[in-house]
Amino acid sequence: LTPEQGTDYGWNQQGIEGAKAAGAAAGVEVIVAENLGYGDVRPTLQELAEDGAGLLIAHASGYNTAAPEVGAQYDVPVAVVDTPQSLKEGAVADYTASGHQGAYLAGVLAAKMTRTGTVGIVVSGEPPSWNAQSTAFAEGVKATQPDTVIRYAVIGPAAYSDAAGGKRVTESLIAAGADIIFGQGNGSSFGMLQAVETTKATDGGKVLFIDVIGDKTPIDKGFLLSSVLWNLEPVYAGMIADVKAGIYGTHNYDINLKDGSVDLLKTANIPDDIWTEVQAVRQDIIDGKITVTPKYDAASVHALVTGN
Amino acid sequence: MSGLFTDAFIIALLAGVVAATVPLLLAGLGEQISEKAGVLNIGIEGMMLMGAYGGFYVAWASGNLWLGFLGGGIGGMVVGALMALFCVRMGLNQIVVGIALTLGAEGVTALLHYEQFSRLYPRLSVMAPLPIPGLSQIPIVGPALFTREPVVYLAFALVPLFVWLFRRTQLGLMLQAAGDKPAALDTAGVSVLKIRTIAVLATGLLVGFGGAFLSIVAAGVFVPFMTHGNGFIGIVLAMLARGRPTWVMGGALVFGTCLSATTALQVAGVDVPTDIIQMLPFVAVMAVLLVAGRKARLPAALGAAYVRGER
Amino acid sequence: MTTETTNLTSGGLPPRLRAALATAGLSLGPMIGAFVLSGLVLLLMKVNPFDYYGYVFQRGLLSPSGVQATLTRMGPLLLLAASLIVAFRAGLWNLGGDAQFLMGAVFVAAWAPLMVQHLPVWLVLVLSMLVSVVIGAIWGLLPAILRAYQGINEIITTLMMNFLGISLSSALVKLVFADPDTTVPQTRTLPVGDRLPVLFGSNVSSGLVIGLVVILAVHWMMTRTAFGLKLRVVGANPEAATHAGLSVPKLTLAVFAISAGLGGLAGAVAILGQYGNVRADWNPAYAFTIVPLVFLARFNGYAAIGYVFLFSALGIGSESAARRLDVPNYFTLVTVALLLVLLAVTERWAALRRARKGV
Amino acid sequence: MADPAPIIRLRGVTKRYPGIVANDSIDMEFRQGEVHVLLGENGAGKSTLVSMLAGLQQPDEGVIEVEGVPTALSSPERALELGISTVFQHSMLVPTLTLAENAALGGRWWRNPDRRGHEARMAETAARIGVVLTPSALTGSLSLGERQQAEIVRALMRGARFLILDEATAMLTPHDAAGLGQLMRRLASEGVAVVFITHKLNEAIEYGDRVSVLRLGRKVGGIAPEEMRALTPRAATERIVHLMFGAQDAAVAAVAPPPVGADAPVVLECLALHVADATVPVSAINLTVAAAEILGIAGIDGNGQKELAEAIAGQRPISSGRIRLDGAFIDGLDVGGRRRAGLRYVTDDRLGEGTVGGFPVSINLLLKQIGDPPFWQGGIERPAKIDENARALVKAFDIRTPSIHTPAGKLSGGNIQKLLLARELTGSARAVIFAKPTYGLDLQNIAATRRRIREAAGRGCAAIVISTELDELLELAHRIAVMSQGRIVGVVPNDADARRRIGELMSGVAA
Ligand SMILES: Nc1ncnc2c1ncn2[C@@H]1O[C@H](COP(=O)(O)OP(=O)(O)OP(=O)(O)O)[C@@H](O)[C@H]1O
Ligand SMILES: Nc1ncnc2c1ncn2[C@@H]1O[C@H](COP(=O)(O)OP(=O)(O)OP(=O)(O)O)[C@@H](O)[C@H]1O
Ligand SMILES: [Mg+2]
Ligand SMILES: [Mg+2]
Repeated sequence: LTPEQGTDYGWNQQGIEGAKAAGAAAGVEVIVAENLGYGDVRPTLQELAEDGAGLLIAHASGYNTAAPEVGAQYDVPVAVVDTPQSLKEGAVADYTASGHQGAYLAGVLAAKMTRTGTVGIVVSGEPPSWNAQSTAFAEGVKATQPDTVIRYAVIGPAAYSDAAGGKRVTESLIAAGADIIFGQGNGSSFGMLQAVETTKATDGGKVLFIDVIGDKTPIDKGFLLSSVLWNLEPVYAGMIADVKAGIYGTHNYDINLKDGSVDLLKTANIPDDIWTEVQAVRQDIIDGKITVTPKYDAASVHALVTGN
Repeated sequence: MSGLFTDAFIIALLAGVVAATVPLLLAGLGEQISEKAGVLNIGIEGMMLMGAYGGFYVAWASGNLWLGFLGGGIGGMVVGALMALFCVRMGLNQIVVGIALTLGAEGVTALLHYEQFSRLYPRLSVMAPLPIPGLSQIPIVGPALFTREPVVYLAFALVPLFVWLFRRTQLGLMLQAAGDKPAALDTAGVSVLKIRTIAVLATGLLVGFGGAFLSIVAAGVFVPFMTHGNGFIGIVLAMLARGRPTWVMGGALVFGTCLSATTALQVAGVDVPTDIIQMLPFVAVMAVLLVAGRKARLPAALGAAYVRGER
Repeated sequence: MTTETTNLTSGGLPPRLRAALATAGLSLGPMIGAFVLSGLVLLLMKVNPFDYYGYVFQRGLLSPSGVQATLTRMGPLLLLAASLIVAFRAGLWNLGGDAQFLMGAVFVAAWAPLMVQHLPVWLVLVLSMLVSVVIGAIWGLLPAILRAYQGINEIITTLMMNFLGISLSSALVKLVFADPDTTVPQTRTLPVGDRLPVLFGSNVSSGLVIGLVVILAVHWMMTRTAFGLKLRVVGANPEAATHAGLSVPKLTLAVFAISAGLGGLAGAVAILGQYGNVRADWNPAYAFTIVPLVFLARFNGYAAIGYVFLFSALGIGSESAARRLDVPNYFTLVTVALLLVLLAVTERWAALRRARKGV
Repeated sequence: MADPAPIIRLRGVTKRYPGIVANDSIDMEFRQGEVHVLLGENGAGKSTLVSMLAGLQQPDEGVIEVEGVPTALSSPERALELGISTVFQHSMLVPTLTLAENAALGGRWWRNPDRRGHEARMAETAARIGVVLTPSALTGSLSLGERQQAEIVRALMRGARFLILDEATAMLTPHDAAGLGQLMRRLASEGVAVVFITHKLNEAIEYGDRVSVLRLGRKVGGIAPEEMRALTPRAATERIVHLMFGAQDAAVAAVAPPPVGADAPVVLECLALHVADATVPVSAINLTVAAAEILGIAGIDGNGQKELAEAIAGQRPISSGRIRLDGAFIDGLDVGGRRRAGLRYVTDDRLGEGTVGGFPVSINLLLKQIGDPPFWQGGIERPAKIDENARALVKAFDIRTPSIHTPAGKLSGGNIQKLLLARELTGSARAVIFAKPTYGLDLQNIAATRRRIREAAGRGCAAIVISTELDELLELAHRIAVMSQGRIVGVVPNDADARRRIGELMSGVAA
C-alpha cells in the first residue's frame, strides 16, 4: 500500500516496482493499492486482509500504527517503515528504508565536484528517512571537503506537491552559490529540476542535480549528476522468503550498499576519476572502515547545516 | 553567514517574493470581483488548478507560452462558467457548488495529468524576461523586479485598472449594487444575473491566469494539486480587502514576502521550524484585526441567490 | 446566505420521518445521475462502469467489513455535521472546522496515552472528550470575540484560524507532543485495548453512537427549544434579535463555543475510536467535505445523517473499486463533485416546489 | 379635458401567490394627463399590481396593453424603456452608494457614472419639487423619509411618461406631501400618466382625476374623472369608504383623548439625554410622560426621532443623561431588561428589525417573548400554545395572512405593521414608544390602531407617539413636542391653538 500514485520516479514507484519484482521472482501475486493518501487507510488494509493477503506491506511511515493493528486483528503479517521497535514475532517487521549510506556517497561526490564550494539541500518536508539522507549527505560533504558550505532549505512543512515552491527555493539556493543541489521531494522535485535546468550557477556554469530513490534519467535533460538509488526488491524478497519459512518478524530489514539495495547512479556528468574515488569510499563503507549512522530527526539536520 | 547576502542572493529572494505574490494577487483580485457582485466564490482553488493544467497543456502542446496563458484563462473560465450557470442562473447554494467544483477540478486535472504526463513530466522553456528600460538598471531592485516576465507586469497593472473600474465606471457601481442590494440594481434596469455572470466569468479568467502563472512561469511543470491552497488564501485576501484592489495587492505581498523570508532564514542557517513560519502571516493578520478591529464589512447579499420579485 | 424556514414550528407528521423520506427521495435521483455521468468518464478511461459501481456497492453497502468501515467513519463526521448545524442555523459560517477537529485530536492524542497509565480507561475516555471540547471551544474563541464585539465577519477569521490551526497542530506534534520512542513525528499511541469500545463484536466503533446521539440532540435543540430559536433569530436577522432584546454578542459566543467544541469532540472520537495517535501533517479535511452535506441537508439533523452515510459508503466503496480496476482514485473526487452538484440541483428544485406550495 | 387613448390598459390581469390571489382578473386603464389613484385596504393587491407594471412580476393570466398593443413587461429594464418609472413602497436604493450614484446607476458598463453631473441634476430636480436633499450623502445614513424623497426625485429625473408612486406620501410631512401633490398635478398637465397609491383619502380626492378601488385582489369599483369633478369631497369620501370597506362606515369619529389628571404619577422621564451620532446627534432631551398620558413628537422625518426612540429603548448607547421608568433608573439595563421593566418600542423599520422575514407569523408574534411560559415550558416549545396565540392575535388585529405559518416577509406592508402592533400592544406595558404607528395602514386599521393606543394609555401606561402626520398627533396626544435637528424645540399642549404654534416651531420661527 502506497500513499501516492506510483508514477513519481520516487518513493511510491520504487516501492511498487520492488514489490512486483520480488513477487514475480517468488511467484506470488502482488496486489497494489496506491494513492491511498495519509488519511484513513484501515478499510483498505482490512479488505486486503480479508481478500487473503499473506503479507501486508504498508509503504508509508503514516501507516505504521494502522497496519500492525489490522494485521493483529486478521493475523496477517505486516511490514512497516520507520518503526523498528514494532518488530513482532510472526506479525510485524520493519524495513527502515533509508539510503543514508548512498547519501553519504552523494555528499562525497558533491564535495569533489562543486566549483563554487557551495552545495545545496532542498526538501519538501522533513520525514525521518529524508532527514537521515540529508545528514548523511552533509557528513559526506564535510568529510571530503570540510570548508564546503552547505545550504539547506525546506519548501514547506508538507509541500510535497508544491512544484512552484520547489523551483523558487532552489533558485534561491543557487543564487546563494550552490552549484549542486541534493533534492528530496515528490511532486515538488520536478520544480527543483526545472530550476536547475533553467538557472545558471553564480560562476556562470551549469548547476547539477542529485536525486534520491528513483532514476530520473528517462526525463533528464543533461543536468542529472546522480541519484541515491533504492532497490527494495531484495528487502521484499527476503520478507516473502521469511514468511514462507515461518520466521517472519524475527528480524528487521534495511537497505544498504553491501547488497546493492542502495547505490549511486553513474551519469555522464561524473568524470571517471572522481567516480573511482567515490567507489573507493563505497568500498570503505561496505568494509565498515567508515560507518554512517542514520539520524532521523530534523534537529540533527539543522545542527549540521547551521552556522556555516 | 559571511558573504551569504550577496547581491545575487538578495535578488533571488526579491524575485522569489514576486514569484510567490503574483498567483495570490490574481486569485485575490479574481475573488474580489465575484464578492463585490455578491457571489461567494469558494471554487477558485478549482479554477486555479484548471488554469494551471490548461495553461501548461496548451503551452506544452503549442510550444508557445503566451498561448499557454490563454489556455489557462480559458481553463479557469470553464469552471467559472459552471459556477455562473449553477449559482447565478440556477441559484444553487454557492458554498456547495464552490466546494464541488474544487473537488471536481482536483480530480479531473489529476486524472488528465496521470493519463498524459505522469510518465515523462515534460517541462517548459523559460519565458524571456522583459527588462524595463531605465528601471532595470537600478542595482539589485532592477534585476529582481524590473527584469521580469511580461506577465508579471501585467498582473500588477491590473491593480490600478481595477481601482479605475471600481471607482470610475458604471460597472463598478453595478458590481457593488449587485452585491449590496440586487433588487435595487434590477429595478434600476440592470440585469443582476448578467452582472453577476460577468463577474464570475471574470473571476474564472483572472484566477485561471493565476494558475497558468504557477504552472508556466513559477514551476514550469504541472503536478497534481500544485495550487497547494493558493486559491483559499486568495479568498481570505479578497475578504480582508473589503473591495479595495490595493489592499489585495498589499496582502498578497505580505504572504509572498513571508514565504521568501522563510527561505532566506533557512539558507542563512537560522533554525526555525517551517510550521511556525507558515503561521506568521495569519498570526499577523489576526493580530491586526484584533487591535485595529475595523468592521470587515462584506456585501449585504453575499452568498444569496437573487430571484426577481421574491419577498 | 439562505435562511431556512422549515421546521420552525412542529406539527404535521414527525419531521424525522419527513426528513428521512425526503433525503432518500432527493438522493436517489442525483445518485443515479452522478453514476451515469461519471460512468461516461469511466468509459473514456476504458473501464466498465458497471464493474466499477458494482464493486462500489459491493464494498460500501454489502460486504460486512465494508459496512462496518462505513459506519465507523461516520462517527466523527456526524459530530462535525452537528457542529456545523449549530453554527449555520445561527447564521455563523464557521469554516474553521478542520482546525477545531485537529486541535481536539492533537491534545487528546497527547494526553490520553499518558493518562491511561494512571487512570481507569473509561475515565480517561470521558475526560479526553471533555478536554477535546474545551480545546475546540478555545480555538473558536478568537473568531467569536472578533465577530461578537467588533463585527468582523467570521468567514474570514475562521478560514484564517483554519490555516493557523493546521500548521500549529503539526508543529505541536513535531515539537511538543512527539513520541520519544519513535523517529516518526507522531504522538504516543493509545493502545487498541484502551480505545472506545466497539459495538457488539463488530469493528464498528461506538463513536458512531456518540455521533448519532449528539447530532439528534443538536437537531432537537435547534428546532424545539427556546435557546435554539434565539440562535436562529440571531442567524436570520441580527437587528431583529437586538430589537427583541436578545444579547447577540453573548449568543454568538455561545454558538461558537458549542460549534467549535463539537468540532474538537469529533477529533477526540476519531482518535479514541480509530486512529489512536496523530501524525505530523495529518489532516483528513473532514469538515471541508461535510460543509456541503450540511447545506444540502438544509441544516436538518436527520437529513445530515443520511448524507453522511451516503458519502462515507461512497468513499469506502470507491477506494476498493478503484484498486480492483486499477483506476487512479482521483476518480472518486469526480464522482463526489458530480453528486454534490446534482444534489444541489434537486435541493433547489424541492425548495422552489415548497415555495409554490406556500411556506 | 379630451379623452385620449389610455397609455396602458390591463385586461383580466391575475396574479396568484401561495395561498392567495393577489390580483383577480383586473381590468384598468391609465390615461395620459391623469392622476389615477389606487386605493384599497392593506393586502388588497396594490403593490402587486405595481410590481407587474414595473416588470418585476409577470401576470399569471390576462394581458397588459401599452398604447393598444399587448406588451410583455418582461423586466424592469423593459418597463423603463417604455417610460414606466416607479417609486416602490419599500426603498429600492443601494445603501452603500450615494444618492447621486443611485441615480446614475445604469448605462454602458465602461462609462464614467459622472457623479458631479448627477449631483447637480438631482439637486435642481429636488429644488423643483421643493424638497432639500444632499445628493452626495451616503444613502444608508439617511432616514426612510429622506430616502423616499430621493426615490421620487430619481423617478422624476428619468423624465418618465408613466409615473407610479406606491405610498410615496406615507413618510412625508403634510407640507412635503402637499408639495408632491402639486407636482403630480403639474406633471399630469404636462401629459404624464401618474399612478398614485395612498391610504389618505383626502390626498386621493384632492389630487386624483380618477380613482380605482381594490378589495381582496378584485377591482370593486372606481370613480371616473367627470364624476370626481362633480362630487363634493365629503360625498367622494363616502363613496370611496363604501367601496373600500363595503357597507359599514369606517370614518371613526375622532374622540378627544381623556384628560390626564394633574396628579397623575410621572412614568417615563428623560433627563438631559445626549446621544452621539454621526448624522443626527441628539442633545439635551428632557421629557416627562405621566401615567395615561400620550405625548406626541412632531417633526420632519430624520430629525433625531428614531435615534431618541432607540436610545430610550436601549438599542442605541446614550453618551450622557439618564432615563427613569416609574422612578427607577433604567439606562443601565439592556433592551431586554427595559422591556421586562415595562418599556415597549414599536419600531417603524418593520422589515429591517421589526420582523424576521423568513420566520412564520406565529413566531414573529412572540419574537420578544422567546422562552416565556406558557409558549415555552422549561425552554421547550409548546407548539399548540404558540399557534393558539397566533390565531387569536391574527383575528383580533385582522392580520391578512394565508396562514399563521406563512413567513412574515410575504405579508403586505400594512399587515406586517399590524403584526408588530399586535405583538407590542398585548401584555402589560408601563410605557410604549410608537414610531409612525399608522404609516402604511388603511383607514380602518388606522382607526383601530389609534383606538388601541388610547386604550393602552387608558390602562394607565405612558405613551410616546412619534409621527410625521400632525393630524394624527392632534387627534391622539395630550401634549406635543416638536423635534428639530436632534433637539426638542418646544412642547405645546394640544389645544385649539396647537396647530399654529407647532407650525411655527417646525418652521423654526419663535420657540
Ligand atoms: N469599503 C469599500 N467597499 C466596497 N468597495 C470599496 C470600498 N473601499 C474602496 N472600494 C472600491 O475599491 C476601489 C479601490 O479603492 P482603493 O484601492 O483606492 O482603496 P482606498 O482608496 O484606500 O479606498 P478608500 O477610497 O475607501 O480610502 C475604490 O475605487 C472603490 O470602488
Ligand atoms: N412575493 C410575494 N410572495 C407571496 N405573497 C405575496 C408576495 N407579494 C405580495 N404577496 C401577497 O399578496 C397580497 C397583496 O399584497 P400587496 O403588497 O399587493 O398589498 P398592498 O395592497 O400593497 O397592501 P399594502 O397597502 O399593505 O401595501 C398580500 O396578501 C401579500 O401577502
Ligand atoms: Mg403595497
Ligand atoms: Mg402599505
